[in-house]
Amino acid sequence: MDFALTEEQQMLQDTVARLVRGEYSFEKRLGYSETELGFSAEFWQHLSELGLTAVPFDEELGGFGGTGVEVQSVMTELGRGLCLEPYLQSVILGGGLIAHAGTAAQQEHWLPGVASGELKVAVGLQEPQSYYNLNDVQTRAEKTDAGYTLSGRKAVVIGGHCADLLIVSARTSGDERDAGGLSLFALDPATAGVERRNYPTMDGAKGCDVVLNNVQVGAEALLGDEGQASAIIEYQSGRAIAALCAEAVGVMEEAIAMTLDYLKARKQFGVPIGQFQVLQHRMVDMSSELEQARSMAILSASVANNEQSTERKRILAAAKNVIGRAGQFIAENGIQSHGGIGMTWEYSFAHYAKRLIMINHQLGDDDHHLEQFAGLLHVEE
Amino acid sequence: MDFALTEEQQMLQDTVARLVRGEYSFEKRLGYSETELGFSAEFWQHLSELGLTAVPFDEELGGFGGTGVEVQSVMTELGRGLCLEPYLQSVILGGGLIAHAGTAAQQEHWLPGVASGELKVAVGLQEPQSYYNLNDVQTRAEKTDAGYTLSGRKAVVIGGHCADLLIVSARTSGDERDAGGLSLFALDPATAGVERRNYPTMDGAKGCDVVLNNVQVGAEALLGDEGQASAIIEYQSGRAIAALCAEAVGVMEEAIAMTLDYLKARKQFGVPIGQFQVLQHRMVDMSSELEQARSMAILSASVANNEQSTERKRILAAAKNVIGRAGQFIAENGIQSHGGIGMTWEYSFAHYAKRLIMINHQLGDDDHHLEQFAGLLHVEE
Amino acid sequence: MNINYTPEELAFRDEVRSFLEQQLPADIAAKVKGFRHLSKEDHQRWQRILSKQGWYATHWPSEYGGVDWSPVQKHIWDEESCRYGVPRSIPFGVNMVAPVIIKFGSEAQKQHYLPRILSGEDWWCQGYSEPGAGSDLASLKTRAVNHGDHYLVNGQKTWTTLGQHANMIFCLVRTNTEVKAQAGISFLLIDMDTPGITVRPIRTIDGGYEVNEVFFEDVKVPVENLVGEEDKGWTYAKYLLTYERTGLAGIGLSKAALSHLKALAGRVLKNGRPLIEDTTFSQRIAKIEIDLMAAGISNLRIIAAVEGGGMPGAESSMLKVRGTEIRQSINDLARRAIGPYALPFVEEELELDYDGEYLSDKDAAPLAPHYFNNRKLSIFGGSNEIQKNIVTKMILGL
Amino acid sequence: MNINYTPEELAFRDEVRSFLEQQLPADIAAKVKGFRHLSKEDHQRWQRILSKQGWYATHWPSEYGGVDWSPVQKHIWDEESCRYGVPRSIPFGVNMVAPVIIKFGSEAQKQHYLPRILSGEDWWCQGYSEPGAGSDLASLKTRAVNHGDHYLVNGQKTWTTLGQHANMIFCLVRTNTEVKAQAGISFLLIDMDTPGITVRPIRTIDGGYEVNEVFFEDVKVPVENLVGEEDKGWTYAKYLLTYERTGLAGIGLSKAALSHLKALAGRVLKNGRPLIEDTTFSQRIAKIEIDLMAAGISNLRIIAAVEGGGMPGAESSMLKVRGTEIRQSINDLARRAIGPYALPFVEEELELDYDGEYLSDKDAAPLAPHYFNNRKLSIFGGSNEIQKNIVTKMILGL
Repeated sequence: MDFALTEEQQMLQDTVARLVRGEYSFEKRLGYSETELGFSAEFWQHLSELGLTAVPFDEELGGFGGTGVEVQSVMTELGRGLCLEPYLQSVILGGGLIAHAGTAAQQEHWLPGVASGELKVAVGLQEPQSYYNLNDVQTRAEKTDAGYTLSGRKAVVIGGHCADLLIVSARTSGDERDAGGLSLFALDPATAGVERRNYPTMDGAKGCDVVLNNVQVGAEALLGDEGQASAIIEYQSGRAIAALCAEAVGVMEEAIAMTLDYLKARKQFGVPIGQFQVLQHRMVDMSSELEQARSMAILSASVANNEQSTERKRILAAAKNVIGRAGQFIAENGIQSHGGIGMTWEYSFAHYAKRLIMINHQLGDDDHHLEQFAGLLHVEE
Repeated sequence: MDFALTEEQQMLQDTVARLVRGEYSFEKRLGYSETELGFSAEFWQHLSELGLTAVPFDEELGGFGGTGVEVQSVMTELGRGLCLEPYLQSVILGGGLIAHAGTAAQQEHWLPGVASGELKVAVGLQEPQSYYNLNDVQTRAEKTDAGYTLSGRKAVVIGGHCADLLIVSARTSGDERDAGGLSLFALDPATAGVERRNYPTMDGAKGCDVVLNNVQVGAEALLGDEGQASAIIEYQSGRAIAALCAEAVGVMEEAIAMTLDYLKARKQFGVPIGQFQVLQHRMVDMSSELEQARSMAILSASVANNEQSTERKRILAAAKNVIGRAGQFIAENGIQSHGGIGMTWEYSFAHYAKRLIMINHQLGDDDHHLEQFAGLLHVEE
Repeated sequence: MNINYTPEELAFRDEVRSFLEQQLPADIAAKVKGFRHLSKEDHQRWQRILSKQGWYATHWPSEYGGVDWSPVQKHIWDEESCRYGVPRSIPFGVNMVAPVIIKFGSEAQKQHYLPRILSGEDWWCQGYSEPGAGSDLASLKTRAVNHGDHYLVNGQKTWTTLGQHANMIFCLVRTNTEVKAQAGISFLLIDMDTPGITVRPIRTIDGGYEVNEVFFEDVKVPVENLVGEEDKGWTYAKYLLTYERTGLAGIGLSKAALSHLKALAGRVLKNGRPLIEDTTFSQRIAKIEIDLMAAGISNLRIIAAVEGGGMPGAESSMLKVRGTEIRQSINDLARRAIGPYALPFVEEELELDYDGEYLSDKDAAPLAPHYFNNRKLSIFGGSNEIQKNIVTKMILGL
Repeated sequence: MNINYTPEELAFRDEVRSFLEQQLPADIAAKVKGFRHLSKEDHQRWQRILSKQGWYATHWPSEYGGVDWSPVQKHIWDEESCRYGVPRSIPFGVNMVAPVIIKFGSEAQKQHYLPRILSGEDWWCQGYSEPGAGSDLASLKTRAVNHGDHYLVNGQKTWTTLGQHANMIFCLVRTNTEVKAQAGISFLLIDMDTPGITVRPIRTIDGGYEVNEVFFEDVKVPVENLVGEEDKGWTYAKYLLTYERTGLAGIGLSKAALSHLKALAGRVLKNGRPLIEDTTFSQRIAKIEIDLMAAGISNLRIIAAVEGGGMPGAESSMLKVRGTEIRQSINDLARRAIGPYALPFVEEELELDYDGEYLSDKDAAPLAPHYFNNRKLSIFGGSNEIQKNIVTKMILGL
């Protein structure tokens, strides 16, 4: 039993940390967020040059062969800087789906680009009616002679506004919420019939809803076996959850450090507000939430790449639940401890708070994962 | 709109308050609790002599014609003294069921005794498997030539150990959890086949489980129309809930006053512990819970005797939910504020805490009533 | 004890309802109910309607054009306003500076300012808070030096709500540095067009602009703009703070927000069924609705006590804390209700005159911004921690 | 990073498991798992088994008969003990006074007391707290006056856990009133049979007897029973308090309690279905199980840090708070799970040798008493408020 990073893992994390510290000041981030791209192309390229976009991929694909722990190291530091680049969407989730479901040819075609950061993937698994149930898919893929015709709408595709490749789930058979009958398709967003409605997000990133109007794709667009995508989606979303938990811990650590500094520096009625016992104990409660979140980020990273099992499902649901609750607790109490200043756009805390709340809206909120976990309770008995 | 008591109501409350203060010191209560009867026969008689046991009954029955508000006044003061007498069980619930469901003859037969306190009624509506669903009844009443044969088991009948009359629910038709098919029977506990397993309760009172082994009762034991008892039980339990809420408020007020005194008197590290901001704010939170509870006790008292309606059901479910949560909050945080002393038998606070927790186990806990309320949500829309 | 309204009160409620049904512009009500931004013009339009009805100045004596409502009537007005979607009143003129002028101002100030407030000619804002002094008002640093016929004001105010719309500001300024903190403060009325004043909007967490910084650089303020006596401003400020203590809990607003939430949860689907039928979510709603029901009665109890001549005490501060927590919880649930659609920040849909296709539910766009914006409820107007300190003093006396 | 046990650690776990499977008396385990009272004899019987195995003194150097386990091994022992239902160790002798004697005691004291602790001949209790001084130990008033060959002790101790079984007590007493609070305290070992000592059991909220008051009236204690130097007792007491800081969170006990709860909720019916299938209740369980999962990893992280030579810091106090809250929540749910049957206080069913018919579920009777009794978890051993104060100092440095 050993919770320390290996020397190599520590070096990796230090590399990302240095990069973020150097290039991702809060002011710069506000600027990146306001560009059309919505992030820093330069920073993305630096991540690529240092091999960081290749971390989770196999070595034969130019990758680093990184496990959940390496991904955790990268994501935590990206979280610390509130980085806007599509690491989670493209590298973890997009790359993960291709590596998991793709044929050898598909992998060779796309993965080197994903690993090098040149090909940005966005993933559309949600729909307007799906809430957080990724099996709730109305988008249909009808078989044609040449391939498939896709029709439907994918909701809140983060990074979709600038993606070079879209991966979407669609129903090739089955009823609306059946696990069976789901398939994955990879397509060029420039394909005729693909419409994107772009928007910024509450936490400073960008995304889109994707409308598919009789989109014709070839048979080579099918990713994985027809109708078998549900388990793959669940597995890869699980990897993404672990990564998101790691990001969240980075965000929380910064938010807590900022609040601590504020309590020491800010005076009211002649004393630092950190002298007030109620604020002290609240700070302890926030730190304790962070400890819980850290533990679950570690645990989820350690099972992220394991074979699917009830235990892996339980841990990932638990982790996302803890992260969601801890994130909201830290965001809300951090604002409260800061007072008005914590609610201004120009002070970074507000943006950390927003990211924490929004993480709870990605890949299922705390209620959703509590339900998932509760549904697996009897298995333990 | 006027929340003040009328002069008459205030006099009533003062009368009970004086009686409790005079005869129900904490030390005496410990003594009453340890007797076989489990309460003070003398105090019960004094309640009767002052007409207090007659409060909710019609004037023609020797009653006072009191509404929910008068009952509230009595119950709050009884709560303040942690009084052990069967006022809720016999006067409110037992008397209420007879007055509601009984024929004129039955009413004349029993109610004067209930109103004078001479006839102590206990009510058995729960069963071992019923949790808090009073329609979940397995006890069967089979029709015979002479009346009915009752078989089954009624659970946690508070006051049943010393009752002169038992009222129980039994199924004359229908499946286990059907609302239809429930009937009420009033019987002498000395009837052949009635077995009682007596016990003290956590909060110092006494009760029993009642086993009915082929108990033969006459047709006159049937209270109300055969198979129609469910609505009556629900209505009268609602009145009892309002009364229980009023009692709980009395308990909470004492618990909070005691905690306040303790915070002022008790010193640690050289200052009264009430100087610690965390304990101060906790005290405020406890007081705020009490305010919520008070409001719901008032509201539930004001609808207790109204005609049944969705709004009455909503209010009573809401009230019991608030009381349950507030009671637990005040009990647990009161103990915590007291430290070890709050956990000793010889100091009264522990007994107030126990009563508050146990009130949540009577007539449905906060979860049960939250479910009930949530089930009525759409009606509002 | 009677928790129902009297026939007279019911008649008043009918009058309020029929006024609102007839006079409240539908576009304004829709914005209010959907948590969308109101323009300055929206506020002014509505104020003119209210003034015409004689119902604008609900806290003034009738001799100055106010309306003489009882606490219960005020409460009925408040409840119905929230239910129908009346814009929140901008209190700085009508409910804050006006009562101070009425109580402590000169005859000339009364005659000049009060009619302009009633007519909407002046839009007031408040210059109390300063950077580095949030709830600790007495430590303020903005200086006003008496030069005989004018004060020269230098300093900075912050958190000035809707200062971007205002042409007048009332300020607490330090006129004496020799005495202890609270004793050297004066209460000044300042024209925002005076040279040397700069207003800088503060963008808030939700992306909106609602509060401002106001900078004063050698601003000349005529001495007749002093209210009452020099160095006595703290007394007037305290009067203002205790002037109106009911209604802070926002019970009516929470009821409106809860209705909105329930309607929303009836439209959003989860596993093909309305979210409001989901056990977890419906219980979350139920818990808040129950808390609100209790808080509503607590509110009525306070109002009845005030109606009976009492002063609201600790209960009022406790209710402020409870009420803001409830409203924040409702905002939280509304944001949760839209699931993944909490992420998109669709600024154009925040405006009611948006006539494009909605990205998702028609009410979705403002929900996440509104949630973030309303974190202020437990901070501004005396933070919940300060409220609890106040209650502590009252009930513990320590 | 590797969150799994090493092969050596797994082998040790197997050894522990096979020992417990073979040696732990089934009647004792059943009492522990069902939260039933253990008799003095139960404790002593189990202690003899442990001593024979050489696993009784897990915190002593091996030269005194202790077992030299690593932090991870101790953790494994703790986890497995809880899982199998090992009685909680009564720490006053083996884990509290013994380390102090080993570190600060005389050679004679070591030779006399340590073997008697190992063999179970002596049952120790603790004389620290006094009425009016809970978490504020330094204000203690029990006096010990040095009369050359003996001290004369007068005063009162309280909260003395299982003092009714003890024949020895270690006490903090005031030997010097001239110096400031902490400087005049000494550490005495006192035979409970000495004339002048009276033990009065304190009945607790759950109806049980677990703690006592101990009165000292002119009790003569030989000077050789002083540990270390006179007036230096505070140093030894502090050493003892910091001696063992892992395991306080009771993670293993919570896991056992959670298993017990889930089994119970699988038997109790609600609307004809097992309670564990009820949405509301299963989510209540799930939330606690999740919190416990996270706290369990936090515990392992602290243990790994200690194994690596580190000292547990703020994390340890935070985990103590979290761990006790979790356990109290589980106790709360167990009490809730039995619904109306939380009311009956069926004292006879608290004893395992009860052979009558159970009133309801076989495990029901102890649940409400256990819930009330465990409110102590957040009070004793440094209340959760004190723990948070400690953490504040560490992380805020204010």
